[in-house]
This record gives sequence, C-alpha cells and structure tokens, in this order.
Amino acid sequence: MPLPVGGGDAVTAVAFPGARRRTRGGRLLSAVMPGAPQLLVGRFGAGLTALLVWVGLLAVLVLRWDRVWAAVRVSSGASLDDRVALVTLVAGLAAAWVWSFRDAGKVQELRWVGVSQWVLAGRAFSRNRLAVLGAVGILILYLVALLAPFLSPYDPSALGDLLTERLVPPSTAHLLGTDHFARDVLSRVLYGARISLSIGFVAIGISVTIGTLLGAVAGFFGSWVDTVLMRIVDMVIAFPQLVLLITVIALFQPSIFLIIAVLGLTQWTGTTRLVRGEVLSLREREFIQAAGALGFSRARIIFFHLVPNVLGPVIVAATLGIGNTIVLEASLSFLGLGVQPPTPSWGTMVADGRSLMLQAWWLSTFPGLAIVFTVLAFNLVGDGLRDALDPRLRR
Amino acid sequence: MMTTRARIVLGLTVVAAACGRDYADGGAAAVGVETFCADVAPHVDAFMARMEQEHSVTDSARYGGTVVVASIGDMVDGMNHFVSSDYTASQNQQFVNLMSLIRYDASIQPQPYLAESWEVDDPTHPSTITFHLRRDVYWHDGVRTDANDVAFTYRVVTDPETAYPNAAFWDHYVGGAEGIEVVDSFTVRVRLSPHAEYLDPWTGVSIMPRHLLEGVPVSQLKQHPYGTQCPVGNGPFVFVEHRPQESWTFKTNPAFPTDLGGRPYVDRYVYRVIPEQATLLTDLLTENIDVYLAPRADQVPEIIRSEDLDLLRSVSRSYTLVAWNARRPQLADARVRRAMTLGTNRHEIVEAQLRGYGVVANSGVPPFHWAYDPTLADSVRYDPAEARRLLEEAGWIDRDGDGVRENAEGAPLAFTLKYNQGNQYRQDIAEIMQAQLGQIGVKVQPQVMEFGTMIAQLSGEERDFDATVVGWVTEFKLDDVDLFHSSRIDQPYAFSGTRNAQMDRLLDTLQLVVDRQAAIPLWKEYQQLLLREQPYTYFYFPERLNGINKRVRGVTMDARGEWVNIKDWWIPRDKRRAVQRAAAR
Amino acid sequence: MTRYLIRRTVLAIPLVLGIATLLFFVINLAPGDPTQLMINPSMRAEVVEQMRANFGLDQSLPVRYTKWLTAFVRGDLGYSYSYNQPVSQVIAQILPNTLLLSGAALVVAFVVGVLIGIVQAVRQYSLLDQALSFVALFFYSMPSFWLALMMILVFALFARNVWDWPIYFPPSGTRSVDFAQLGTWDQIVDRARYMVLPVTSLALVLAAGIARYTRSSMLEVVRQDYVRTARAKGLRERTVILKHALRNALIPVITLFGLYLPVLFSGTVFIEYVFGWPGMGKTIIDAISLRDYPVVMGTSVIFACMVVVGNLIADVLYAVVDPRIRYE
Amino acid sequence: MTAPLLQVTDLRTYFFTDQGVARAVDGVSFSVTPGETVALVGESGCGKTVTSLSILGLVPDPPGRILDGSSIRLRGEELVGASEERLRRLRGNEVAMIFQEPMASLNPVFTVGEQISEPLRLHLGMSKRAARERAVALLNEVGIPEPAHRFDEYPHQLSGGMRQRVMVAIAIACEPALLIADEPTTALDVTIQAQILELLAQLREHRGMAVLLITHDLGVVAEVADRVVVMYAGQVAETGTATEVFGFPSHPYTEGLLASIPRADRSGERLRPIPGVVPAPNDWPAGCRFADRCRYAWERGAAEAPPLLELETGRGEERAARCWLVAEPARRHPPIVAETEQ
Repeated sequence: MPLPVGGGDAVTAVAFPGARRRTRGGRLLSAVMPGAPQLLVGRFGAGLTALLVWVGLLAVLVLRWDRVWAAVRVSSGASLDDRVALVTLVAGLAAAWVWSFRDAGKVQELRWVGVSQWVLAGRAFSRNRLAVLGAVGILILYLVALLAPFLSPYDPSALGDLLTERLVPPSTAHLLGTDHFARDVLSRVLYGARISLSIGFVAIGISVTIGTLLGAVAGFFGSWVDTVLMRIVDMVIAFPQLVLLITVIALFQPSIFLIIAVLGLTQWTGTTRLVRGEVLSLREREFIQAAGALGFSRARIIFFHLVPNVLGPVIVAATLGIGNTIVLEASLSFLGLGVQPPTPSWGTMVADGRSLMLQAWWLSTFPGLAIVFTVLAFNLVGDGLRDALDPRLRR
Repeated sequence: MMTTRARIVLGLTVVAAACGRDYADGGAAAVGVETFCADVAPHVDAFMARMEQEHSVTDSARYGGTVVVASIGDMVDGMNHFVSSDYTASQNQQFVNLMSLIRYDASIQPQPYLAESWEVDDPTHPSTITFHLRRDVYWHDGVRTDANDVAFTYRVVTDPETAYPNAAFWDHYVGGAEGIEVVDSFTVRVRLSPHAEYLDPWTGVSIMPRHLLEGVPVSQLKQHPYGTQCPVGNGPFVFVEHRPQESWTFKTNPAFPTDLGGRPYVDRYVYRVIPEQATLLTDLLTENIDVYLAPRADQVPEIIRSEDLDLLRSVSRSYTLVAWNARRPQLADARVRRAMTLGTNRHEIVEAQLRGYGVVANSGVPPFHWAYDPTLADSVRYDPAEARRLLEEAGWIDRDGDGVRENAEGAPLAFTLKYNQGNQYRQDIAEIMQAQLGQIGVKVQPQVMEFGTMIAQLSGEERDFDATVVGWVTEFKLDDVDLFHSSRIDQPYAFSGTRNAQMDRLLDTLQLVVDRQAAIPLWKEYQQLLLREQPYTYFYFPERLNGINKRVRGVTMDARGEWVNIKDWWIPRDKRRAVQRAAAR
Repeated sequence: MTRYLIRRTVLAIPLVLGIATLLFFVINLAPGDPTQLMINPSMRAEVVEQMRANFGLDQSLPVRYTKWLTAFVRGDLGYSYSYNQPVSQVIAQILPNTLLLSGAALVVAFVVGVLIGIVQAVRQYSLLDQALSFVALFFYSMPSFWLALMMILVFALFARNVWDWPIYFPPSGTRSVDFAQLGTWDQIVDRARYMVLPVTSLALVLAAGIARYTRSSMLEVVRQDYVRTARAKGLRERTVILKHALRNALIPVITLFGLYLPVLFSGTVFIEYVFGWPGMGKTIIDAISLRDYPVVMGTSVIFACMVVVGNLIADVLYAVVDPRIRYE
Repeated sequence: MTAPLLQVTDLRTYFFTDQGVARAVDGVSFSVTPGETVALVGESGCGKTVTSLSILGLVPDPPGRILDGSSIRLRGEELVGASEERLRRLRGNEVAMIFQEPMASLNPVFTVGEQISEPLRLHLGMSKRAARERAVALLNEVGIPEPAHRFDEYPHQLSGGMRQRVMVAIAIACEPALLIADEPTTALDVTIQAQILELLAQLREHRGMAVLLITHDLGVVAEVADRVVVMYAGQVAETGTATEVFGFPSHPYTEGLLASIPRADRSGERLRPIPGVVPAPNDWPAGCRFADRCRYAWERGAAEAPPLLELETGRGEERAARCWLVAEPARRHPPIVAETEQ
C-alpha cells in the first residue's frame, strides 16, 4: 500500500516499542499448555487465542470422542463433512501447539525500527481491542463451522417427532429449542455457520477478484478503457440489484451456488471504484513510472506493482464485504430468495422463524444473533484493519 | 329446491321514489376515460350527501365506527368484476361494493339478492331463467340498477374478447346478446342448456353499471379507471379511496335497500395491505387492525391467548395436494401413486402443520359440500407396510441395497418434487414427503421454484416436472373436467395427465345432472375412483382461520367467505376509535 | 456548473436507456408471463390467449421492445397488467411514499451518523469511542428486516401491551384509518407517529456506516495543520471541531450520499415489507413475481434515474462544501 | 536587561504512549524579551515544535502532557496549568503562531478573509464589517496586492508565498506581543523565503513584537535572530547571542550544524553532515544525548549527562552549553578548521 513518509515531528505518531522480556522456560510451559507463556508476558490476545483453541479443541476431542473416532475409522462411511472436521481438529491442535512452542522460544525483537508497514499495521491492529475480539470471533466461527459434525448434538436435517417435539422451547435436551419440524435449532445454527461463512467468503472472493482486476485495468490504462469500464460500473450500480437477483433466480433453479454467484457478480463495483482510484494516484508515483521506464510489460506492472500496493484497502473492503454479504443473503431469504431449505442457512432460519417470533422466539432469535455477531466480528476486523492500514489513523 | 321462489314485491321505498339521476349530456358512454373519475365523483358525493340526510341514523348504539380488515395482499383487480380473478377482490365485489343477482345462504342454497325472485321454465330441464330485479337498488351515483345493467354485464362476461377469467361458468349458457333478453326494466330472461348447478354462475357474477362502462371496448376494460380508482357500485358500501399496496376505504351506503337490512352498521370499512405476517399479528394484538385474515396456524395460540381477540374458524374451499405427472414412467402406475399416498402420514401433517385446523382430503370435494362422501373420510390412512407391498407388486424392489427401489430395468424410483418459493406449507410438505417416502424406498428430491417459472413448467407443453405441491380453490359448483378429463389432456391444467374412461364418463355426466339428489351417488363413485386412480395425493382442506378483535360484533365467516355479512358487523359505541381517541384527550 | 450538470444529465440518458434495454430483455428471459400466473381451471386457453392479446404479449420480443422504447421516449410508461392503471399513475401514487421514507431516513441517518462520528473522533480510542463503534456496528450488522421486526415488537407490541408505556408506535401503515377526520395538526402528528419506526429502522443501519466514515474522515482532518491553526487562533474547541474540522471532514462523507442511494432503495424494500409501507421496492418485487413487465420497467427506470440524480446531487453538494472543486 | 516577555523554565513535555514515554521536551529553559527575535534551532525531532506548541498549550493531550515543575510565564503569568479558557484567550491574541506549511495551514474551505476575520471578531469583538476592513488592511500590510479582492478568495487560489503572507496576516491580526514562527519559510522558494523573512523583520520593527523563530535553517537564523537557542534531543544544547553562537560554537552539535551548511565565506570547503540521526524520544541515551554522534565523545559523555554549563565569554553575554567540553576544553581536538581542507 502507499505509505506516507513520516513528516515533520513524527514523535507523536510513530511507535518504537522497547525490548520485551525474554520468555524464560516458555517452551516447557508451552508444551503443556500452549498460550500460557504468552499470557505470562502479558500478550493476552495471542495467549488467550492459543489457549482457547487448544483447550476448546481438546474438549471436543474428549467429549465427542465417539464422533471423532467414527470419523477416523475408514470403514465407518464417514462423510466428507466428518473428514473435514477431523482434519480441522487435528490441524487446529497442532497449530496451537507448534505456534506457542516456537513463539515461546523466540527472543523478542528488540526494536521495531525499520520494520515493514505490514508489521506496523499488525501491531496497530493488535492494540485495537475490539478488532482483536472480532478476529478471535472469526477464528472461533470458522472452527465451529468446520467442526460442526462433532459439535452439533443432532442431525440438523433429521425430522423429529412432529407431534411431540415440535417447537419445544430451549431445554437441556435441545439447548436452543426445536423448530416446526422438531429439528434441533442448535445443530442447525452450527451447520448454518458453514453456509453463511462460505457464502460470504466465496461471493466476496469473486467480487473482489473481478473488482480488483477491472479497477486496476481501468485505472492503469485510463482513456477510453477507463471510460467504458466506468460507464459499465455506473450501469451496474444504477441497475436495481434485486430485480436482477429475482430474475436470475426465476430463470434458474435457486441453489446455493446460484446465490453465491449472483451475490459475487453484483457486488464488485465498489472494489472497482476503490482500486481504480488508488491506481490512478499510484500511476503517477515514482516507482510505477520507474517500472514503466525499465520496460516492464503492462501486465507485469499491473500485477506485480500496482495490485500489491492497493491490497490494503481491498482487504479492508473485502472483510467488510463478507459481513455485508451475509446480511444480504439473510435479507434475500426474507423475500424467499435466499438459500433454499432444507439447507440450514442462518438467513433462511431467521426468515422462516419470523412469523413465529411471538410463539417461538428461539427460532429466529438464535440464528439472528449468530448473523449479528458474525457480521459484527467481520466489521470489527475490517474497521480495525482500516485503522491499522491507514497510518494517518494510527495511534 | 333451486326452483322458482316467488317473492312478494314490496312497494317502492321512499329512497327509490326520491332518486334518479341523469348525466346532463344524457349519454353514459359519453363519459371519457381520462376524465372518468372527475366526472363521476361529484355525482356520487351529491347522491350520498342527499341519502345521508334522508336516512340519518338516530340510534347510534350499533351504527358508527370503522372496521379495519387486513391481509397480506392488495386487491389488485379492484372492483371491476369483468377482469377479476382474485379471491379477495371477488369477495369485496360480491359483498361490499357490488351485488350479485342471487347469493348462497349458509347451507349453500341460492337466495334472492339483487334479484328478488326468479322462475325456471322447467325445473328438471331448465332452458330459460327469468329474474325479477329489485327496484330499490341504486348505483352510488344515483342511477337505478335495472335489467339493462344485468344484460350488459351478461354480454360482457360472455364476450370472448373480454377475457373474463371465469368464462367457463357460462359454458352451458347461450352467450352474447341472444342469450339474454330484457323483458322489462326489472326483468331479464337468460337462455341456457340444462346442466348441473345452473344457478351457480349468478351467485358469482357481480352486476356492473352499464351507464358508466357501456361503450368502452371490452378488451380495454381492464385498464379502465373504474376498477381501481373510482368504482361506482350498488352494494352496501361506497368506494372512498384506494391507495395501491396500502388500503381500500369504503363508507356506508345509506341508500342500501331496507329490505336487505338497510345501511351497514359500520360507517367505514377499511381493507389494509400488510405484506408481513409477523407484523399483521402485531397489528392485531395492538388493535391497529380489527381482523387479520388467514393467519398461520402457528400464530393461532397467540390469538387465542389474547383476551381481546377471537379466533373465527370456517371451512374452506381450498385444498393442498401433490400432483403426480403420470406421463413419467415411474409415476404412470396407479399403484405407485397410491403407495405414495399411503406412505405419507397426512394426518400427522395436519396435526403438526395446521395444528389440527384442517381435515385430510381424499378428493377435491370439500367436507361441507353436499356432494362430499363422509364414508370415505378415513379410508386411506398412513400405512407404510401396504405402501411397500403395492410398490413390490408394481415391480419396484430395492435390488442393489442402496435403500432406493428399482424396477426390472434398474431405473430407481426417484422423482423431484417441485414447490414454489415463499410458501412455507408447501415447503414443509415437500420436506416431510422426502423423509417419509424415503423410509419406503422412494427417493424424493424437493426442489424450490420461483412461482412464475414453476407454473410455466407445470402448464407448458413439456410438462417439465415429476411431481409438484400445489393448491386449488374449488367453486361451489364442483367441476374437475379441466383437471382430469382426457379431452383436456393438452390443456394447461391437466397436470397429472391421467386417462381413464370411467373418469371421463363420470365427469361428463356430472356436468349435466340437474338434480342434486341424483348427483350424490355419482359424486360418491367419482370420489372412490379418485382414491383408486390417485392422480393427486390430496393432502388437506385447511380451515380458514381469522383473528378478530372482540369489539367487532356480529361477524359471520363461513364457506361463502369472510365478507359475507360485513354489513351486519357492528362495534359498540365505547369501543370505536374516534370515541376512544376523544376520551383519551 | 450549470453546463456541467446539463452535460452530466445528457450523459445519463444513454445510461438509463442502456439499463432499460438490458432490463427489458433480462426480465423477459424469465419463464412465464402474466396470464400464466392466473391459474384458474375456469380460465380457458382461449381466454388466456385473448388476455395475452389484450396485453400485447402475443407479439415478438423485438416488436414489443420497439413499442416499449418508442412509447418510453415519448414519456409513456405503458399500462400495468396487475394494477390495471397506467404505470405512471402507479408510480405517482407510490413514489412519494418511498421518497418520504428514504428522504427522512437519509436526513436522520446523516445527522445522527455525523454526530456520532464526531464524538468518536474527538474521543478516539476512549471507552466512549469503542462503545459507540460497537453499538453502531451492532445495528449495522443486523439484517434490516430483523431489526425492523424487533422494533415492532419492542416499540409497538411490548410497549403497548406489556409495559404499558405512554408512548408506543403503530406497527404498520402510513396513517391512521380515521386520518381524513383529523385536524391538520393531528394529521401531522399522526403521520409522524407512523414514520417513527420505519424511518428509525432504515436510518440506524445507514447511520452506523456514516458514523464510521465520519469518524475516520474526522480523525484525518483533526490532524491537519489548519485545525492546529484554528486552535492557535484561540478558537473555542467546539468552533474548531464543528466549523473548521467538520466542514472538511464532510467532503468524503458526501460521497456516501451518492453511494448510499442504491443501498437505501434496496433497503427500503425490506422496511416496506415489514411495515406495510406502500413503496417502490415492494412494487418492483411484486411486479417481477407477477410478471408485470411495464411496472418492472417503469419502476426500475425511475430507480436508475434516482440513483443518477442522487449522484448529481452529491456532485453539487461536493462543490458547495469544497470550494476547490469546480465543474466545467 | 528588561523583564522577559516569555520565560520558559525547565519545560518538560512528555508523550505517554503504549511504546513507552517519549520525552520530547525534557527540561528546556529560555526566555524572550519584548521586541527580541530568538531562534530555536535544531534538526527534526529535537523538540522544537513541541516546545512551541507547549507555549500555546496545544500539545495533544492525550498522549502529550506538560509535567509538573515546568513553567512557562508570559509577562510573569504562569501558563502551565492555566485554564483552557485563559490559554484560549491568549492564543492568537497575545501569542500568535505561523506554521511551516502555508498550504496545509490554511483551511481550504473558508475564504482567506474569513480566516483573517475570525481572530479579530473573536478576540477584539469586531463586527463583521469592521473585521473585514481590518482584514483588508492587514492583507495590504503583509503585501498582498488587491487585498479587497483577495479577501473573498480561497487558499487554493493563492500562490505559496501569498498563503504564507495570509498566515502572517492572521497571526498579527490581534497585534500579539509574541509571534511564534515555526519554520515559516521551509516550504517556500528561496526568493519568497527572503520576502517573508523581510516581512517578519519589518513587522517586528513596526510593532515591536517579539518573535520566536523555529528553524533548522541556520542561514535564516544568522540573518534575523538576536539570540539563538540550539536544541538537541529535547534539551537545550547551547544558547547565546547569534553572533556568539555562530562565531564560537561551543557545543559539538552546533559545530556540526554549522559545518553542514554551505557558507559563502567558506567556499570550497566540503560540507560535513553530522553522522547518524537524532535518537528516538522514548529512547534517549542515558549519558550525553549527543554522545553517539559526537566526534569528541569520550567515556564521560556515555556515563554522565552533562548539565547546561555557563560559559564565560568575557564579552558580557549570557552563554551556556550542555557539553562536558565546557568543563574539559582540552578535549576539543582537533580544531574544526584544521580538518576542513585536505
């Protein structure tokens, strides 16, 4: 990203952390309890995260041993979901342990003078408590999503006894109650995490890729290319998105892939404008002109020089975009256009449960809260990243 | 029983004597489309002001107040009966703004309404009906309703160019000008060929004002401002205002014939559109509306729990079903289709989904109907064992042990079950069928479709579907010819595409049997045949549930509809909004 | 400036026409047509054919497109199949509702959002800043329909029936049923009462976004030398922030005005649904499912025009706030 | 000697951040008498600007704070700990300031006139009309042609030099007793620089106002300053009259600064920049803060922080330097001059 040169008396703005205490005996401790040595030296964010992941995953392993074992046995006919969960479990445990062990043994950098902007940004980010909270939240969400088969107490799509187990309020048997099909809401919320997170992630992946490419091309080539692309952007922006969505869904069978594709293909305009703006200003900067003078090909300049430098704002936009997309999917569900049942997406669950808000508040409240906190986490991280990546806003 | 019933013709009331109106230019057709509303409104206002004076209400114990009825959809077709195909709009035409010649009573017997009496030339073989109209019914602009209005209405609805949605009603009538004869100002005679329930169309067709609409090309009627911007009816309520997607407001018609009960009790009736059911319930609970039409069964406990609210239950004419596309090889065998019905626990679905507010259906004949055969009610119950036996008998056996049955060629017994977006009930049925039929070795793939797309696929030539969850609303005059008669197999509504000679014969005969008693055994045979053939798996007739605030008194809702006695609804004085608002000051 | 606006407007014409054309073919791609949706076995195929003819749907797509386009260029949006009225009339009845709702929400959102943003920036990294960030993001993270339903439950249902608050709001509608019988002042109060919940629901989400932008814009501005100059002049802190800093901080926030319009309009769809507020969003959605092509076209074109006009307004505001910007 | 207009004593302005305490100004003392021009000299990061902001009470808090025990007296009135309201009344009125970036220091969205009128109306309670007249006169005074016309223009419509003149006009609007000019000419062309300095000199002469000139440009200092305060690493390194300090630099840092600028009288010499950079303010060395970069450095510097040592000049002027060389002059070897030419 474009970095300003610290101007004037930069004393107030630039950080020069002093030496950290060396962690003594850290390795030993970390081997038993990853995260603990970091906690001891006051690195609560990193320490707690590692500890949480370690303890949490161990708990899953112990408490849900039967499921885990079933996933391990080749002959058990475990599904792909189960295998993914198993890999996540093992990898998560390993990652927490290895990271903590290596980190604890490291002598901390004495000075951060001259470190890259990314490291500075990372430090700025890690000082933003809300943002760190969001990041930990996202980590937990992804773990929950991937481990859903081990965590969920019931099969999310298995119908219970329709006459006796329907719309049961939260209880010990069903922590978050049951829905109108007597399905366990907790299990559905857990599995729903995968759907909602994938929708957000993949759709934004698509839109950011398109947006960055088009924006870079428009900004770099300028003239008529820019004009044409920007007119297209104007058109897409002024085109009522919902009309397109409904028509596309009418045209094809509504499926999760269709939803993802449509959401991805309609949201790239923001990124395009953003990237174009950045590229327009970068284009005039010395290093790009130097690259041009050195005779690099245009593609090379775009991909190796321009794009990496606009990555910061794009990452911010993408993080915020994931949140927005999850909300958008929920909103589409309200119109009956979201992910279709029986797939348990949070949006569909909230939308389906809304008419029973008074009779069975748990139906829409829990998936609703899941959406709010997930989106909140992404937004906190996005906001934190923006503050962190923008040197002007750093502390 | 549906034969002529003479009625004593009452003398003209004061109202009738006092009014009458001409347009200055004398010609109704001269009213231009562009200025139509502006031209009509002053006449309505003037006439109503005069009537209000002449029929001022002194006793305000029952008269007064505003009743608010709300539902999720707008009456987009408005009060123009010629283009109306929507249930709510038709109801409001029949019972609120317009009048039909005759109406049904609670036991579905025709009763006089705009027509005070009628005669049939031959009760067992009717070829003409003579209607005698009331002489005290006025259009809201002061013009008297007479035989010419009836003749005009008849000519328009039987004119193919109108594209009258219920044109099929008149199949056995002689259409156009030859079919109807204006005997005198208050007598019309129509010609028909004898057929079953021949009076039924007259309960459904609302008479429209000739003096306002004659001369408008019939193909242009749909776009005429009459329907949605300034309808001028002759019914108990006078149109006041229509805000698209928001509300219809009607006020009491003081000139409504005393004989028919006179002016309605409530001063104003507002129909509100609130597209969200959760909001509707809140509106009802906070007394923002008085009647919530058709809440979800799951919302009913909240209505029952509230001290201020009542739940009105009535039988309905709509039913939910799964239509099997018998053109598909795996669904061609009636035994397979019957196995599907046997393998689905419909009673449980009624209990769970409708909370018991409904009855399991075995045919399209509603349980309240005289043609209904109660002995068949429980003849098909959930019986997975029998279902498995039938499937095996039909050659569908799980040959490869994957849990899904195959036929001798190895084709699996699998189909997709389409349902439209945004209908929770149908979605639920699809999912439950998937689960329950899965247990008897049938693979069901539920598939949601956008409504328009699905309809296009169901009725298109390709019939691009295996099975679908849909619903029908029957008329009081039952007629399944379009659904099951083999002559209609290429018509849009022949979803199942079954051919059965006995079915054809029964459907043909039933259309023409005039006497209900003679028809009953035939209907029984027909219902038994449906049980055997299973072109559809009939699910249930849900009850119509309506949440209503207790302050609205005297409400009757039954199979005929929700608005059937709206003119008799009343609100005690201290419960009226304006009174409460004034008291709050 | 005037010339610039004229030029921009002229440039917008092909844009709107382009959208309209695209739209025409896109919605006609969707299977089904308005007559097919009236599924009623009493309705014969001949009747349906006649209806199609009455609607002009029996013609080929290019013919219909040409007809639509020539009529459109003359300002005729055609007849709605479902409303049985000219489309222009439908829009004339419905557009004011949407403008009222979104206009009020926009004003509320900008006032509240900017205020919150200022407070956050002035107290950067304080507990207040973080709390406001969190609360703003919390609302921002809610699906708007859900927020709207919650508002109804709390401020209409529970406030009235459970907690017996002196003030509660009607769950839906735009006015009381006895509106016409009220005095002028009561009418104003009545309409305001009906607007509170939908406007708040819509504005909360927007305000959160605006607050975030204002905050970062403000943070950047308060570090500028001219703010120090203002302080060095001995100006009161309030003057420094609200006059010198805010005016500059608003410049990027104004961009949001243009950017938020499409968001706002699609946001109104959900709010309109939940609060039974008759507006454009719901009209478009209904029209698509009813295959009411003229209404879809008409409302969408209006929508596109509003976005274009909104961006123009943003440009004008830009020039008003920032004297450095000159349009030629 | 007259009573000082401004007396700064043991000023300590620290910044408390997550990375530790940045002692940006660490015990600075100096004074300015009425009508005098004092130059505050040093490299970037030495604490010059923080010193001037401290005088105006504009140090951003948090993270910055003036420590107890510091004293800034204006005409004998203590400003440290004074109420914000009192400080506000002084700012722009008694003490005014010009900043280094005329481009950035003017608010882009207000007219030049409005920005000049602001302090007039605020401090002098002038009406809009009166303020306008006065502002036009001020514009005229700072040498802006067509002042009445310029009044309604925006900063972006002016050239860099003009903008700085406008800044000067804003600063002198209320006839302050003390004008703090923070690098007023750094961002300008050489010719404009000269004009602005000339303008400041004139104003000072006409109005008898004291100027605290903050700069790293010793050339400027030599031209206009009466006295010089050289700052290094948040402390005063050396003070004295301009002639003294330039003629006989006694702190190696001052020596270094002088050696690193081109001088007309020593053409042909090679410029020698001071090696290294100013250390970070949260990481000052324990002993002499200049020790790392000092060409004379010996053990004492690393171990012991030198106090500000009075110098006997024999010329009757106040003179001091924070260097052990004052105590051990023999260590000053080899003399600067000897090494300059090869």
